[in-house]
Amino acid sequence: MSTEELYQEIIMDHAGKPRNFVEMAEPDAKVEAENPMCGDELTLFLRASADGLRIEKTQFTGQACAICTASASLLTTKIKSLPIGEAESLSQAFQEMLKIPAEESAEGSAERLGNLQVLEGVRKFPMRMKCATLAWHALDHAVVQLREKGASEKLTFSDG
Amino acid sequence: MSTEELYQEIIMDHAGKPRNFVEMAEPDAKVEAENPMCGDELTLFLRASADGLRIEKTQFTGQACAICTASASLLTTKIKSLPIGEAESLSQAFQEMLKIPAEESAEGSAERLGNLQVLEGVRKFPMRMKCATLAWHALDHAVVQLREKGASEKLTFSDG
Amino acid sequence: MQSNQAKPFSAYQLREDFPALAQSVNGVPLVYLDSAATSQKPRSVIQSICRYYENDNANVHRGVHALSERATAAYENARGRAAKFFGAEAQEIVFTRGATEGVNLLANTLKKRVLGEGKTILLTEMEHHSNIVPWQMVAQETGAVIRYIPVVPETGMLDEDEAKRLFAGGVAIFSCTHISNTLGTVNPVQSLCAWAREAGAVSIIDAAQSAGHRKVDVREIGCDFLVCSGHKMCGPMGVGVLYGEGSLLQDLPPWQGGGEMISRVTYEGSTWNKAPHKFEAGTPNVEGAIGLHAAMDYLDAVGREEIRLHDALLVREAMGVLSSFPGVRIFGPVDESGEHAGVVSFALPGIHAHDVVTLADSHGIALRGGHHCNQPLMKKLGVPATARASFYFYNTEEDVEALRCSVEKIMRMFSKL
Amino acid sequence: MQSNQAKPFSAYQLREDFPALAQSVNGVPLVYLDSAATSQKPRSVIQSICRYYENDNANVHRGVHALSERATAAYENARGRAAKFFGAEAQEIVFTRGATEGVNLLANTLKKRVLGEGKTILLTEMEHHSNIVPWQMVAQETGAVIRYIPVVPETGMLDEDEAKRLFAGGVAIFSCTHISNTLGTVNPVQSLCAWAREAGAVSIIDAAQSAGHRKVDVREIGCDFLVCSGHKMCGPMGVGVLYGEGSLLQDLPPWQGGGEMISRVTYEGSTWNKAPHKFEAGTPNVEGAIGLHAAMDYLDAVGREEIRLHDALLVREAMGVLSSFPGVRIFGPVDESGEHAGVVSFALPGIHAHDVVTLADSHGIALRGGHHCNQPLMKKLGVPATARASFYFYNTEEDVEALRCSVEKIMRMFSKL
Ligand SMILES: Cc1ncc(COP(=O)(O)O)c(C=O)c1O
Ligand SMILES: Cc1ncc(COP(=O)(O)O)c(C=O)c1O
Repeated sequence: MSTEELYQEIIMDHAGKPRNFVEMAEPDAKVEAENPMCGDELTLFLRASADGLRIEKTQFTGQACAICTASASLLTTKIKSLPIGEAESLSQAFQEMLKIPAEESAEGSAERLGNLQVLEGVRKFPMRMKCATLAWHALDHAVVQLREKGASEKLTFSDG
Repeated sequence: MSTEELYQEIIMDHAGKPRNFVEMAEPDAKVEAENPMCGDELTLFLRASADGLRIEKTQFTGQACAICTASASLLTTKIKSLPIGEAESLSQAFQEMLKIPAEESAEGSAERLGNLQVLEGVRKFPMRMKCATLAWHALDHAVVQLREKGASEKLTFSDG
Repeated sequence: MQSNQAKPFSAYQLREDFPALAQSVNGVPLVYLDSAATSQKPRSVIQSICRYYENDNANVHRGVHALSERATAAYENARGRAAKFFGAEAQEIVFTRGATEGVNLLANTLKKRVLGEGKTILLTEMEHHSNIVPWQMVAQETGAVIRYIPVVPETGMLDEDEAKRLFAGGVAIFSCTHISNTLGTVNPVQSLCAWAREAGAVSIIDAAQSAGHRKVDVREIGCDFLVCSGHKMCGPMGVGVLYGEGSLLQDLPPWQGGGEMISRVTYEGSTWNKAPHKFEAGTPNVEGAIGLHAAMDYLDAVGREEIRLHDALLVREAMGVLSSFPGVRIFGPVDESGEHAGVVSFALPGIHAHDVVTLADSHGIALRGGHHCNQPLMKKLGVPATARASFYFYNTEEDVEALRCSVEKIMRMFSKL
Repeated sequence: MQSNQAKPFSAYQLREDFPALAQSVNGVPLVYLDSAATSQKPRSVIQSICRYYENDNANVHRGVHALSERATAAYENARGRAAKFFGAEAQEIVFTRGATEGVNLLANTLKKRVLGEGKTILLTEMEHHSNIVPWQMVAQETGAVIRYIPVVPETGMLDEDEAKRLFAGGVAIFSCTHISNTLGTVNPVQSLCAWAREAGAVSIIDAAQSAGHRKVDVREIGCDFLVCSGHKMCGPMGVGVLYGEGSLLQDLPPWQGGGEMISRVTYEGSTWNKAPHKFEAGTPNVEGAIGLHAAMDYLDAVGREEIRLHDALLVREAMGVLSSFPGVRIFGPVDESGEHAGVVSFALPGIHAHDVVTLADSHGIALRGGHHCNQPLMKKLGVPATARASFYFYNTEEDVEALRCSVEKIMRMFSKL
């Protein structure tokens, strides 16, 4: 895949018009994540359903590159109203996709990932990996917060 | 010159049977010199003439390699009864000989150096230079002592 | 040379000496605009390394056999060459791993001589992390305080009035970059060192960005210490130079302990060798010194003043090209008020630097994007990161044109958003 | 392999891989018996360096463009390779300049964690200066005391009873060489580290002489830290490895400050990256890591156990040859009571080591003469210096024969005295 293909329309679309890109008042979970190496910064907000079992709403804000912004935007659309456990396993599947060639990945993961697969091309750009995963790392922590009814967190993902 | 030529008879002779190799009681100058890098250690003793203008006697002791021992032994035979200033300039001429090719050296220095020229071959062995010059460095300091009627000294000549 | 025109040396011809420049990446010819991160190496440097390992490789100083004598002579010749390169004496030259190690050595030895509670370390806001963090560490240890000469964001230059005021407040150590790796600013190091001297401060110049790009003479600059990295001046990685003025260097305590740097060791305690050996503990990077020797020969053959002028020519063209795009922000000195070295940072409107760099890479262009090891300056400039193009004598006007095409394509892609 | 016979790999064939071995010095073929000082480099290592500079040279970690990605991948692959070589994990491997820098890093970081007034640093009497001097420096700074496990002069081995007694007295840091570069002694590092663990001490192994000569597995040894130098194991100069056990390494404070080792820098203060990057300030020696990678591949292809056996075979022959001359003194383990690595120090009767080495050089033989960076041990052995022959897999029985001839000539020359 060429780099310009990586920046394909769906990514440019989400990067240019990120979905759910607004601060959430009184979230159930809030994670600020930054990658000081490249300057990406975002904050992820989650609202749980009344029964606490599903993710009702996801929003984010921040300043980041196209890959990071698109990945976060896609995330918010994909995990909406998912059971917490499924959001977690989707995150895992997504992060695996960036490590393992498609043909080696678990069966059915392609369907599950859907349009998240547009980010697969990042695998060829190890230095951009953290851009693609930053929102998902934040999600992993936010989910733990939901479960533990924890406070908000500030995370720094550095090189290494 | 081959290395075995460097170790020519005159050096082997002085190294095997060093001249004036005995401690001096109540010397007018005494310098202990060592080169910790190779383990050479020697002590040089000078006695001045009654008028203080000449070097009456020179002796040395120590434990050192053949080059160092021979150089010290030759030194004691060469500077015997020299005026202090001449001993100094001989030391300078000797040290120069180890740095500058013979054809470039000052006129007349060859005659002055005499059999000290057997050590010229050390020039090809930069790492052994300090072995050949240790006694002469000690002499330079001992002469200053004679002039200043100073106390004995302990010197360390290290790498560099 | 009085004229501001580059002497007609041919970058096209010099490029031929650099095997790495003759490749394609992503199916297009490589345009290497990242020499401020590390320079490419001429064949003569690569060959000097091979020749060393194929013929003379041995440990130095302690050996008497032929190979060891050759290796020692080559290593010490490299020291002499570096001394000549910087207008110093051989015993004033310490080989380090690079500029970063040089600053760490200075911070950790000078702290014992001149730092203490309330003493001032004066830096500038445009320092590379390697000229900030070591000072923060020793400041914390000693109770010294760090002050920064401000950068004027509009011009990318130091605020000289503020600098004078800060010197007047008392300074123990002054450490400053010669050329900013982010802004391209060329600092007035001669005046700054004079002010430091008046203030009784020890002065240190970080020549990482200048040593390979212009004449750097320590006596002319008037600094007490200077550091640089071989890999940014056509030399190999893992070697750098620390210059220290004769008696000042001699008076510093040692930093690392080990072989070479000692005179006499007993189980109870040790005494030190003389400078520069006192500061070179352990087996040195002989290969690195030899490669750097070849690099300095190469740079002097090209001509350091010619390199400076060629850098300036290309950077001026690049700034012209970049500023022709609407909304592009260019950092550092932009007009004739300040000299702009061959490094230019820029931001395309609404496009993150990492996207710029990834897309430029797909066009064969090697740029750097990020904070350039100067996070606090980024904050001051109000950007998360910049894209940076840096030029060297092997770059050509075609490279600038390639940059223009690439920026145009990137702008067009993002304009559809 | 159970047998004590070297597997029939051919040193004659392996020699062909080493360009430097195919030369004459002083008109006679070179016999290189100084691998304990630095090893020669196989063609594959030299080529890996050239290839790097001709194709992939770039600064690492911070770059997004193709060359930088390749350089970063190659650098991090080398880290992974080193981890595999030593039985560790990649994040436990720090690249240093060499063993000396490794010890300095440990001394200067561990001092903040475990040293203080009256704390004990336990070394042995056979340590290299680089494993003595850094400890003396931090002992002086912290008020810690240094104790030494004695060497039994007759056998060249550590006094184990005394070692146990010393451990029982309380030890904060234990640092010990795996193989003595002077005596050839192979220390029982596994037991020593177990005793250190029982005593609650941090254990450090100096593997400078062992890493390229036998299998060295950090989990088997049970050490907390281990250091070595690339140049003694067929790798380039200017690179070495520091291993640190996962959480112990992670918990150490940083030592040098600069790029790469930080997470977030502000003008007011900074936070650190994770290990191993926390300990690699500045541009690393990428070339060195890549060359070391090639060296480790080469060593594993030869077979580390085979190297150990070949070393042992040659050293046994050499000891036999040397002891056939009257009055020759051989240091280190001589009989079956202790393993003798491929390093043998000796003294010819009434002949200074430097004369031996200069004369051997004239016969084409590269020996080392001096204190071998172990002055206090020399004093204990009662000699100003020794001559040393050290063997590697590219040495042959002919080399031992050449040594015999040379010693014979030297003895004859001096017998005329
Ligand atoms: C046992 C031992 N430790 C440490 C060192 C120091 O290694 P380097 O000089 O490569 O730092 C050496 C080699 O000189 C050695 O033999
Ligand atoms: C201005 C400046 N100082 C210091 C450094 C650090 O150099 P190194 O990483 O080679 O130690 C750099 C390069 O990264 C630099 O640009």
